[in-house]
Amino acid sequence: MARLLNTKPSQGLTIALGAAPFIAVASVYAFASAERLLVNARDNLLPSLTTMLGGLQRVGFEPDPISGHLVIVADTLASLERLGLGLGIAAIIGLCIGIAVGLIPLARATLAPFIAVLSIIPPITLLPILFIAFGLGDVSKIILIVIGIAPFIARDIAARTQEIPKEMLIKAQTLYGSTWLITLHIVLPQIFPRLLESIRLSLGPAWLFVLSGEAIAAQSGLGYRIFLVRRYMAMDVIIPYVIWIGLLAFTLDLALRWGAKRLSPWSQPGSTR
Amino acid sequence: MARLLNTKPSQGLTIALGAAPFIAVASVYAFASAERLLVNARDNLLPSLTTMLGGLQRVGFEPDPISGHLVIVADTLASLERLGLGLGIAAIIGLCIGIAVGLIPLARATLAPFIAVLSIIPPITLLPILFIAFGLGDVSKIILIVIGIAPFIARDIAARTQEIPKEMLIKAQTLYGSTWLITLHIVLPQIFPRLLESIRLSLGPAWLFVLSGEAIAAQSGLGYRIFLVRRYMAMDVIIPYVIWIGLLAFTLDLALRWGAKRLSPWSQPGSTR
Amino acid sequence: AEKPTFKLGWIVFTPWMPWGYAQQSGVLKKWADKYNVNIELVQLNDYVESLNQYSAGGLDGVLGSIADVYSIPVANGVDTTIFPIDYSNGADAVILKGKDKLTDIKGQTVNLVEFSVSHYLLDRALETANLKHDDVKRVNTSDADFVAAYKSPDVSAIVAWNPQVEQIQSSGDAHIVFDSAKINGEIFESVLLRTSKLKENPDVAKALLGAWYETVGIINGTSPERAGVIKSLATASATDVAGYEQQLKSVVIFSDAKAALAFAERPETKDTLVRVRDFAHRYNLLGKDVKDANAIGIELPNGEVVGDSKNVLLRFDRSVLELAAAGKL
Amino acid sequence: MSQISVRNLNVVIDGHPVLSGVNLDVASGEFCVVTGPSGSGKTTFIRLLLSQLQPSAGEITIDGAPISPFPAPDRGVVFQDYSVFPHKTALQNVLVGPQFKRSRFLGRVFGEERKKLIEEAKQALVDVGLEQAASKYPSQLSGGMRQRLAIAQALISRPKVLLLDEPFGALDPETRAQLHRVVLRLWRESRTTIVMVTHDLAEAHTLATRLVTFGFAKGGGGTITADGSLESASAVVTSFTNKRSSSQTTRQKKRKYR
Amino acid sequence: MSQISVRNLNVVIDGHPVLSGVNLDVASGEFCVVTGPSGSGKTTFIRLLLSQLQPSAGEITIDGAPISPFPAPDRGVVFQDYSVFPHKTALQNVLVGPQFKRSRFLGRVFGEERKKLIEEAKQALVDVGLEQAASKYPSQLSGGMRQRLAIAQALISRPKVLLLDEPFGALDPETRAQLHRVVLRLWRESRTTIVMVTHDLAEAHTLATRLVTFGFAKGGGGTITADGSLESASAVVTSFTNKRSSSQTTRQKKRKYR
Ligand SMILES: Nc1ncnc2c1ncn2[C@@H]1O[C@H](COP(=O)(O)OP(=O)(O)OP(=O)(O)O)[C@@H](O)[C@H]1O
Ligand SMILES: Nc1ncnc2c1ncn2[C@@H]1O[C@H](COP(=O)(O)OP(=O)(O)OP(=O)(O)O)[C@@H](O)[C@H]1O
Ligand SMILES: [Mg+2]
Ligand SMILES: [Mg+2]
Repeated sequence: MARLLNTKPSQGLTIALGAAPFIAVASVYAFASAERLLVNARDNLLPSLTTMLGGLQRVGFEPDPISGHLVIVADTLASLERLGLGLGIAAIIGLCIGIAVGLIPLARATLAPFIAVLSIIPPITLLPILFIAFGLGDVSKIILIVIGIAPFIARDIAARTQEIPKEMLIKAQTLYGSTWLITLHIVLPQIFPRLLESIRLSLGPAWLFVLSGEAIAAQSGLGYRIFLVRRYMAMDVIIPYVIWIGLLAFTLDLALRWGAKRLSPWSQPGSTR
Repeated sequence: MARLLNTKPSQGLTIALGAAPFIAVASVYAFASAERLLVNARDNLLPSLTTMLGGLQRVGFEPDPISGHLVIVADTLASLERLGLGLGIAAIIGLCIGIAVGLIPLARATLAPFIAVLSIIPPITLLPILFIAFGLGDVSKIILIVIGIAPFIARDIAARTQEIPKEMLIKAQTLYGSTWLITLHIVLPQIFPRLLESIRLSLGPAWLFVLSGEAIAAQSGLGYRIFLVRRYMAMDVIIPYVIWIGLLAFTLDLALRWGAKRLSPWSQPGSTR
Repeated sequence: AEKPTFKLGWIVFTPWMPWGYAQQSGVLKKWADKYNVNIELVQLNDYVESLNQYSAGGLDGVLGSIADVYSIPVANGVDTTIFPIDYSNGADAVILKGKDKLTDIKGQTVNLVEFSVSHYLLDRALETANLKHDDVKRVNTSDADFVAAYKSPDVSAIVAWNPQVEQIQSSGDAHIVFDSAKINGEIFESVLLRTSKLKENPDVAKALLGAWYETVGIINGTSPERAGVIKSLATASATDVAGYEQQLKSVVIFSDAKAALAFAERPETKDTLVRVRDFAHRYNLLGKDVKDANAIGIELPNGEVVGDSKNVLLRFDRSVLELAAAGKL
Repeated sequence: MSQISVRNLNVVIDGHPVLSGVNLDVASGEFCVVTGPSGSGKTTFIRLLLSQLQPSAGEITIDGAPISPFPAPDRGVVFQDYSVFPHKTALQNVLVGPQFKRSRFLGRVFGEERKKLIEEAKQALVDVGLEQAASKYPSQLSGGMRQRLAIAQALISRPKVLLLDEPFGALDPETRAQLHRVVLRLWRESRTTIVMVTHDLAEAHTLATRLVTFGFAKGGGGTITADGSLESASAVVTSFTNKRSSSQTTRQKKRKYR
Repeated sequence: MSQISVRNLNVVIDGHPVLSGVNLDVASGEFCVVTGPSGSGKTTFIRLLLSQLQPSAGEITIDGAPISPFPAPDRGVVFQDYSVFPHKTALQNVLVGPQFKRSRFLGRVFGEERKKLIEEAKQALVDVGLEQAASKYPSQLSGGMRQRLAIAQALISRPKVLLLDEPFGALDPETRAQLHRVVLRLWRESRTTIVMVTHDLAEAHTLATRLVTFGFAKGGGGTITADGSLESASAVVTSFTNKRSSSQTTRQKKRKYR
């Protein structure tokens, strides 16, 4: 009469159980794919593993005849550059505004309502205005990410800044702290790990914005490729690309987690269970 | 020699400061619009207020000649229905999986890695498969929202469930608590307010998914309309629609906040400052 | 017996708007009942997705332009029968900003939907100007955003279709340097039906075409009810009556089956199909393993097959059109 | 009110011995106070008694039968924190055990039965002096009131054994004294066997009928180093008081800095 | 070491009187302990002295000059919690004041000057017995060590006045006693004027050269009800000890339930 609540799987079982859903999905896929290919061997919606490997081979290992680059490498670099710049700028803006809003009552009064509204409006709908203001190039795409992400980061950082105990700010002022010095030495270092956490949380939407921006006008990028090959429904390229995006996102996520931990050695007390 | 950190604006100033960015944006818009219209009176990128009122009049006050409905009302109802169903299903799935993962070690071992991966993959890229699997109707659009949101909610709920002190679960077991009774009476009521919070946080992405789904296949809905008139760059309809979406989102946000507070009278201690 | 149900996908596009009207006015239902079938009209908002859904089996029929018909469903191995319904006569255009000669396009970056009819039109334009296909750079651009894209300062050349072309033209500095009227009939649109479905139940085509010609009769005719129909089509395309009339001028919708049949049987149609096939082959749209442009067979109305006659995947159907032409539907 | 037997208990966690060779017999109805330096395994011992943890070796029996391998209603417990459910009022908190016991699916009884249970629960609240606070949430109670509630909640299910791990550790001296009176009265009335961990020697003196002191075994790990008279314990306790005080507060304060 | 004058202080918050007519003169170098029941405005009084709050009426002067309208280095402070910066090591915490004072833009000095400051800071750590913990983060220190650090951090900036609001409220008796010795020594050496709030009468007896007791004014709001001898205060304190203990712990515990 074991109780579910208390039943802990062994390490081996943990790995097996963790793998199970992936295997299940892969099996369902393989089954559905085989089914469809039986009916129409040229069907592209659920390509077989071989076909996907072929697609991956085409984009990942054969250089593009025109540019000489590997397609997937060029696409990844283009997308990561947009993502990186967009997230970077959004993070800086979000950090500055967030700290100002969290720390300075005047800034809070001025910006808090505006950011709240801004964070609600789906930025995709304003794309035409972005295009005309910033052109069709990478600038618009990066600004799309910034507009989409920065309000969220700013709100999160502002909330965290407000969580800093008042006592600490008072104490700092009794130790010759000016608003500037307090921001620099007391608030920033405590908030910084949270910024990484906040970026981590907005990775999902950021990818969405990168893909949406690239879908609308681009010459390279993971989103570009996906929407381009969608024209001939080349799921043998799309599915590896999606898995690849998942892997990239996962790696970024891990890196940010690790970074946040490294940046705040002081927040991990010795060895509590 | 006032210090910025300590300078609190009066109530009147707070309102004035809060309004300022909105007024600034409106002014910049009015100015840019007038500028563009001077150069080309037929320009429709930044329509004048009158033109927008005209657009709003067309979609909001003249019934559609064919259906007899007001366009904006029909669109709003269609989108809200998709949003509501999508969020509702995502919330239920997220809640169930989240509690299971948070509470039951076996469920955690099985599902945690899978959900982590699932939450990373941008669901938009899988739309063609969704459409084939679930048809071109509302089902696909709702499933898009569910796939996009449920993993996030599940992870959030799982994390909150794990935050419930072990002591509390032990105590419950010493009081005749089975896994089921503990879930029902100890975990659920404590987690429920967090569920609303979690839904609130995913409203932004949820709207994005609604709009994306409608952009590809629909006969009505706010996203459908925006993408339909985008071919003509009818910003006189798009801008009022965007503002309207913003208002709707804002209202939902407020309602969920209020709901979360109402649902947990026990979490608000008397009157601490 | 159970009535067979048949799903036809369509999108908002000038010459295709009558389908929506046929459904709303009950004309479609009338014809469907006559042939004892259910016809479900599914509106999509994204053209490529509508063809993808047809290819993947989510739809039994769809509307499409010939280059896309070849490069999407046919290339995916879906045996398709087509019934031409209209052709573009100026609705698709190559537009330059500030320049007015086609040869000025050399060296420019062109915004367009890659591998679509626009791409086909661009290649045809380059050929007529004796330019090479890679004398221009191409940027894939979403059709929903053509108008905004054109207004952005870094766009100087664009290939688009209506209603976007008209919107772009209103900017003043836009010059149409090439359009579909110059390649008469090469960009034609059809109703696509799965050949297998059609064989199962040929009545579906009869019902569809019956409803279509009845509706088109009003639009291409002069009857008093035309004004009302046009008004509702304009509203559904999110424009006004004048705008929609203007758009209609840039396309030719076949008023009856006779015209459609005549169009299909012109010798130029074969040339068009060969060009479309070569276009798809040039950009590898058939997939990496198709090395030969002739791998897929196209059966012309007269029974002649272009390409591999053992692998016919695209065909015209005379029989229903002939019935319709004879007024026997 | 039952007899506890602990035989040759050993606990090894991550290769480190935490408890070594613990043997103890607690007579039925005894008030057994456990004390000892920080890290000597007192909390681990309570966890074993609760079946929150399985021993690496050894056996625990209550009234001769081995205890069930997971927390069960025969062993009630009060921790220093989190012993009451924050989302339930005081009355609802006390009702948890009786309702769970009677309704295994809904966890809720109705009608006459409910009325009877509420009467009983109200009496339990009166017993700990909380009759006025029946409809208050824990967050509206003081720390002392909360611990009294936790005790009422545990006792209403009539456990054979009541386990207390530093139940009054977070309270100030006056509140403690008041709670000692309540606990002693309840213990005398119910005659439940009690095992309670504390660092406070005065508390031990006030409450214990039996004082067990944990210390460190030769091979590492905590074990029982003194047992029985209150006097023998006091020397040991005084000697480690100074040492433990700082680590003890570190643990309490860490929560805030997390 | 400076003289504090408080004249006719009144504080009204949200229409409710919180302090009414507080008058007090503290001589230079005095160790003034403030005590009184919960809600009598002791913390509010400290906030006023800090300029964290502006009085509705009345005036506070230090050495004859009105205090600046915001917290400033002439008035050091140690709170019960959050008085040290969690992201800085003990040494860095002590360095905050001196570095901020000398470098108004970077908040950091270099070279010889830095070496000198570090020497000074290390001495300050020695003074409070934290020389071993210089490179530890607050989360790695015990509660008592943390409060000693906070005191060193405040004193190194040589404030005219040191304000302490229940600085040892969260510590256990032994740690408290140890800190009393440290504080008394530092106070004797620096001769800073100290105003300290406490609920612990023994603490007040150990430390105070002056004992001020807050109570409630007729019209509502807290005010000074006794001043001067230690004996006069003790009666008052004992009378409210019982009452306050529960509300005091409620406040401490709330944090955990939030
Ligand atoms: N889950 C665990 N993982 C690793 N070590 C553990 C675990 N639980 C307990 N320990 C170790 O076992 C020893 C005993 O811990 P325990 O908490 O039982 O001591 P205690 O006597 O209750 O101390 P205190 O007086 O501080 O409460 C400690 O050294 C502790 O670090
Ligand atoms: N910001 C505020 N808003 C409203 N009321 C306040 C505020 N600050 C203090 N008060 C009220 O003023 C009174 C005095 O509070 P204060 O914290 O100064 O008391 P105290 O003597 O420090 O009490 P304790 O011993 O509990 O610390 C209380 O009734 C409190 O509710
Ligand atoms: Mg312990
Ligand atoms: Mg106070």
